[in-house]
Amino acid sequence: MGKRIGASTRDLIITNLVAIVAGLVLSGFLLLFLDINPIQVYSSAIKTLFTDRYMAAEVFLKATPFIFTALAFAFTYKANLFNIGAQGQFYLGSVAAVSVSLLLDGKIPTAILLVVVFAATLLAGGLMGAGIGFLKARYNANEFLTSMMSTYVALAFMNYLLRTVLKETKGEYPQTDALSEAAWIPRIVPGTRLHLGFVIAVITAILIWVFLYKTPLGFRIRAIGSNARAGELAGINSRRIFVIAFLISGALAGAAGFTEVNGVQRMLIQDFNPDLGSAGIGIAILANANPIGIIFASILFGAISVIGTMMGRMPGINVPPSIVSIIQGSVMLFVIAAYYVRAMIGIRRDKKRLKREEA
Amino acid sequence: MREEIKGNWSEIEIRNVSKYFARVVANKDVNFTIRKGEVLALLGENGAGKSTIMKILYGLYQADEGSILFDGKEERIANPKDAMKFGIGMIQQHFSLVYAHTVTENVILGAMRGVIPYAKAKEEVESLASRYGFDVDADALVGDLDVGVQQKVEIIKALFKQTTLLIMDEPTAVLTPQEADQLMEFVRQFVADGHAVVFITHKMKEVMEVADRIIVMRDGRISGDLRKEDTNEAELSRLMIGRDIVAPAKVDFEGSDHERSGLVVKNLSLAQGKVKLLDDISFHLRPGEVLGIAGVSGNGQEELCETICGIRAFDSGSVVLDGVDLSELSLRERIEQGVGYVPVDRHRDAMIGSMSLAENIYLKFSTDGDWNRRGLIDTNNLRQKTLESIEDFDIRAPGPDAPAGNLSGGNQQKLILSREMRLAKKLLILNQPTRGLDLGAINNIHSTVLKARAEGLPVLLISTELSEIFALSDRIAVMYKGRFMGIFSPRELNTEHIGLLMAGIVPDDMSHVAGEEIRAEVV
Amino acid sequence: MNVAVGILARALTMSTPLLYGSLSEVVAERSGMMVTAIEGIFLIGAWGGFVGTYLWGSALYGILLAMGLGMVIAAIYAFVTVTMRQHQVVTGTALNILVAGLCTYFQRVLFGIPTSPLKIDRLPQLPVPLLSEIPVLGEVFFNQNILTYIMYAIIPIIYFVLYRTSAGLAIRSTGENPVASDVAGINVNFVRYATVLFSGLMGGVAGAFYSIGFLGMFTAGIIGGRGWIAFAICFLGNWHPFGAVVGTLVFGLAESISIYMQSLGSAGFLPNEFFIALPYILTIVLTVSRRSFKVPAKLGIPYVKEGG
Amino acid sequence: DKSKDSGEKPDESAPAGDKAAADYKIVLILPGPINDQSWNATNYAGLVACNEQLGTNIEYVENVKSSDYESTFREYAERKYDLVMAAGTQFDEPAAAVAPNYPDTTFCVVNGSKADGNNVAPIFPKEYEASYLASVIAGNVSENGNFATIGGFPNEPMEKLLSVYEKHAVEIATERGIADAKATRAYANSWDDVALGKQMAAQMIDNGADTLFVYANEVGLGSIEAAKEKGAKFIGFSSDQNSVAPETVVASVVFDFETFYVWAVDQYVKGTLSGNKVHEAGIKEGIFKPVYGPDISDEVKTAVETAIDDYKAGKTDLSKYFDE
Ligand SMILES: Nc1ncnc2c1ncn2[C@@H]1O[C@H](COP(=O)(O)OP(=O)(O)OP(=O)(O)O)[C@@H](O)[C@H]1O
Ligand SMILES: Nc1ncnc2c1ncn2[C@@H]1O[C@H](COP(=O)(O)OP(=O)(O)OP(=O)(O)O)[C@@H](O)[C@H]1O
Ligand SMILES: [Mg+2]
Ligand SMILES: [Mg+2]
Repeated sequence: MGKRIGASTRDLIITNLVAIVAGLVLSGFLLLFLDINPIQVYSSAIKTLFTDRYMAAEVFLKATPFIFTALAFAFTYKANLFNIGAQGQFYLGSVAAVSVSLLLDGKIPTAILLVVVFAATLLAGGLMGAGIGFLKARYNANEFLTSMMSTYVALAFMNYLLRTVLKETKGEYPQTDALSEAAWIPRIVPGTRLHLGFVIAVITAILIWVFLYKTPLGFRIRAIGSNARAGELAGINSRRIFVIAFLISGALAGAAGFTEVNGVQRMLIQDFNPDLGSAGIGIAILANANPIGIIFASILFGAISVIGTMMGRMPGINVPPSIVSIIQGSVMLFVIAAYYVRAMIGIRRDKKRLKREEA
Repeated sequence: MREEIKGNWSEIEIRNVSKYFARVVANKDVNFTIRKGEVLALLGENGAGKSTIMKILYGLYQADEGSILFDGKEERIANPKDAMKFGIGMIQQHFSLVYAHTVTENVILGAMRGVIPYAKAKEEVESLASRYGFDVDADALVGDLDVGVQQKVEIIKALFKQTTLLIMDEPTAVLTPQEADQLMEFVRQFVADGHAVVFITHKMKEVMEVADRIIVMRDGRISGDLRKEDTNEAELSRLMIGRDIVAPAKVDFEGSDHERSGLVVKNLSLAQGKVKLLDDISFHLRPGEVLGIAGVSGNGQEELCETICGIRAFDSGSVVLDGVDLSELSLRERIEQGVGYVPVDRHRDAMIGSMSLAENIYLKFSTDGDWNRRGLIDTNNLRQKTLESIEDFDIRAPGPDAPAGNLSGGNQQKLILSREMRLAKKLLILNQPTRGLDLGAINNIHSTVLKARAEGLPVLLISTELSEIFALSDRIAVMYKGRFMGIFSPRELNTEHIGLLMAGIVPDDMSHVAGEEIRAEVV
Repeated sequence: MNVAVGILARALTMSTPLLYGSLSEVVAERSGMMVTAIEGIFLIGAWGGFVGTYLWGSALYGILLAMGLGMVIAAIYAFVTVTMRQHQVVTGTALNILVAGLCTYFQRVLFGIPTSPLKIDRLPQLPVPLLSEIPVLGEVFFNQNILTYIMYAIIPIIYFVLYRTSAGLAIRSTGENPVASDVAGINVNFVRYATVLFSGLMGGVAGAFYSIGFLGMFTAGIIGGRGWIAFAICFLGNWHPFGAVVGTLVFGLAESISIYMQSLGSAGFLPNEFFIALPYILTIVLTVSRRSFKVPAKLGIPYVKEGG
Repeated sequence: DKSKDSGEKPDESAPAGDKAAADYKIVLILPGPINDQSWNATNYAGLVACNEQLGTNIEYVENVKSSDYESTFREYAERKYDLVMAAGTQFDEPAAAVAPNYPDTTFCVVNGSKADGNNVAPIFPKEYEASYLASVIAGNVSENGNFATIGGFPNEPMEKLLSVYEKHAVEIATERGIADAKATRAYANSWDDVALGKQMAAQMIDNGADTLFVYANEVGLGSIEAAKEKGAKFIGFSSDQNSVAPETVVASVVFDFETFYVWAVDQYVKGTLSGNKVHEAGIKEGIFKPVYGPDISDEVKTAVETAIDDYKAGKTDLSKYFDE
């Protein structure tokens, strides 16, 4: 038995590595169409990643919101629900972050302010999530659709606020005033942009793991997710689980608003981080929806995005930015395929053993 | 348009076929012959590999080794389409019907090409049905039909494709004895027309009744290939099981001297639209007593269990357990009160295959303070309790952390029973607890039921297996269309009586018995 | 009057690609396959339509290329979800990201960095003689381009195939109970590949409608979530071709009215953003208020034939 | 002029003017892909013009996301770039945040309007001057005096330029004797939804407009299609849109970003692109150029010429057209 677990962990690592490399190779191959030498750009970008502290820190900076949106998707996924509206919940979280920060900064100490802002983002995202969960619980509304549509509504709502009450005092552009330094999340590595939000994200991921696997409520969420009817017959109220799971999921996505607004952007502007939601889905899948795995998968996606950025800045080469989507999409696709390959390897191994025993 | 069929072979030989699933050898070196004009019975315990070998013949699975020969000529059957070309039809163990479609649509599925002449197809379906005396409405939605009728739809489906070899995988499992007799009649008639039938079952009686030849399987291998005239039930049983089984002994119920009053159900009714799912049911189940409920499945047994457990609400009547009115309690509160329930479909209703044994035990205790510590699951304690269950119930499993889905059906059932026994302080409800299990597991579960009874627990036992009902029950009720046909002492009943009652007919010689018994029950 | 006719005509025009998309989604979902790559298929269709027309000078080539590329994406999707039995939502997400990158990337590979848009001739408006003279209706229904007219034909054809032929029965049964199909000698994977590829073909045309039929150019934001709208309409239309038609028209109309309100500028009494969000709010409301959905029983569930 | 500027504000970052143009490390930061066929492509063309005409070696980085504005500025400043340009007002804040730490680098936001710092030197095309020229054409070519405008998103420069256009066009139409001349404005709330641009414009034409003016990047491309289909007139803006639909786009007012960029970078090389100041360019600097289609009469062309001359001579005050 122990041996088999060893083998399957090895399969997991090897197949996923192969998948990631395959994604990079495929994307690199496309660079040849623009007469760009993929080996050269990859190696120089990766080298910078290991030598330039600022760029290395950027990887973790990028990973921070990914961790939150990936957790958001993974959390409902555990309850066999689909929250594909993390983008919208993130927007509402951002609106909450910027509003509360602007309202309170300078009035209360930074530490308290940040706690309040963090709570506000959890609440904003969480309420939106809970609304989707409620529609599912009460009206059996397909959460896949409602969460998808809700993102567009949240976006319109954010744009409305940016154009009206949240508009900068200068009144020129649909964006808010910049937050004062008192509302910034402290940086943790001097000379880089990396801020405490990353640590918060990692801790959150660990807490979510503990919650899912070690607490009764987490257990009930997984139970409903694995076999809703059996869970219900065991006395678990699945409707309540829908609402709770979506509430937490939404809160997690909202938290990304906190790290992005108070940690990175320090203001809210239109068309802000438009790909966090879909990247979160990819990362969650890459990590098999495991909260701890999400930390690493997010760092990988952070690295892909930083590598893409660096490749786009190489003087005289300027790899087109679309390469980032291509790398992300193909890595995701290969990782998905790796699930199948692993299952096949497992079956084949079992069968071989069986035939050997039989003979 | 219809497909051409070339079903004029006279024998099929299955030669040295082996089939490996990832962790199971389903078939190993299987050899036998199927002949036209013969009923071949395939007998074996659960997991013996009966379905698998026939699915290989039907093209649903591919054999890892071996070959299939038609009149000595090897042929490849890559999919059911190939099988159909040879006139092979198969009725699956679990029906393969589309519930949302009509009978006609189900019958013609895969049998016609191009634009479908619905009116003509319907006529054909009706004429086939009447030829074999089946009462089936061609326009009905299959999902609305009784299982017995669904069975007939499956047969018509096969006949429509001009089947010359009909494989029936445990066809009687859901039928009343009378319906089963009708089916046997059909089988004889069909074979008399020069066709062949393979009849899969684990019921010895049916084998002796209908088979010409019997193949016995055990652990994926052939353990016997016999003519019916040359064998008997004892020999078959030995070939099938390979070891001796001692049935648990049972003492007669002597009334209870417990202070608790048990379960009192009065005038319980539940309707869905115009259909009465439960029709004025009353009984009193005393502590330490087993009340067996016989009947064809789908006659309200599941609804009865579920209303008592709180999974569904009922329309009128009352359910009182030890003086507590259950209708005021939620499902969860009833579990906390000590109502244990083993539902009929364990995969759907009772366990979570992807979770571990321990988590499956915990499933019904997640709100119980004794199982949690400081807001977290008390894992040490849970592990301990799971090990106890494994020990006490003889669950064959790698350990408490193995996924429950990897256990065999019997062991899964023992796991569930161990959990329900743990929580059943006041009442245990069992809905077909041994369905599809092999004799070893059945025996184990029967012992557990009798132990619960001895400990003074009231036990409501639902089963379609009459032998089980008779072996365990202190009293027997027969359910038909949501109604109790009466509550009887096992001594008052014989199989023929019960068969008629299950079909909704009160036998002339016992109508007064039934009436008295019911009246006596209403407290 | 003129304004109303315009609103209706535009609603119908904008409904055309949505209907191609939602009808194809109906067919695929009836076989159990949600084509969640639809957004990407639309996009690559728009791109292929543009490229084919631009490079080879004829809209016909554009449409053919759009169909071909749509089917390529659909084939990848089917391979991963049917053969590899992986999750449909997740696979679609990956493909949509990938396609977005690929279209932008190859647009640059092929056309470099033009400052003003590369234009192609739009499909002409083809007023149907006589019919287009009918007041209001004529202008709305019979002064459209060829893709819209083809759509008129496709609606009854899809209905007929789905409900009157053996192929349709096989598709519907496969979505309800693949085991029944399998046992009846129908190749479940074949059916699912076929419907997904059909979806790719139709989705490709839908995408091409935006570039060739409507705008005469390609930009990266050309689809902007409209694939998802088609996807949603399939749900709202209860997985029925006629339901999809009604759903599409309702949606097209909502969008058209929303644009009308926005076009009034400051005259609108509600904020612009409300009208922008209106179609999405409407979808949510419909999802909630719709009492009984007839979801194909095995929608989104891979068919495992032999298991381990 | 040069000495006067630097005399007033001693400016360390302003280059001494002794290096060759090719030796300056200059980068242009773009918020979108350079092949977007609109804003980014236009700016990119300015870069190419500088490299060709001034001999500079300007690099670029494209598609920079808002969360990376600041880090991108910082990165190039760290790498000791002399001039960091960025295309779009949205770069104002991040430039202001980064600039104080890197006094040796000059930050130049194109379309920027925030100039706090010795090394912050935004350049700003007075777009409302361009829309003023457009309004001269529109006011004269409209038949019914019903003008429609569409903006990408509402913001102050956008509102200003649309106001100037609308009010002046209506004014001319009224002078021409169209009593009920009017203008309607809508916002697409998008820069890139082409299909939306087309639908919206079609709706506005149905509502009665006969002359369209759209400033919303790709959205405008869709609007041209609508005008073409419905036979309305379209005044092209920012780029030469006449070629897109020669019959429909009767004229364009082109932002000559090549001239604009060369003008700005040349100032930098000469040492006159000083900080603490918004370097505005407009009609006077010759960065707005009318391009006429075949249907524009000579009278209209003359009217535009007169408007340009009057403006240069300081005879025109556009602030009266601004909304308060
Ligand atoms: N698709 C499958 N994947 C993996 N294992 C399977 C599969 N189908 C059957 N098995 C296993 O193969 C063995 C033989 O199964 P089979 O269904 O043929 O038994 P059976 O004799 O029909 O039993 P029953 O009486 O329960 O129907 C069992 O151990 C079963 O678990
Ligand atoms: N169709 C299938 N696909 C995958 N695994 C299967 C399948 N059928 C059975 N198995 C697996 O085979 C193993 C043995 O179960 P098996 O079917 O032999 O139990 P059983 O005693 O026949 O009970 P049941 O009453 O459920 O048929 C389990 O791990 C089960 O999950
Ligand atoms: Mg079995
Ligand atoms: Mg079987």
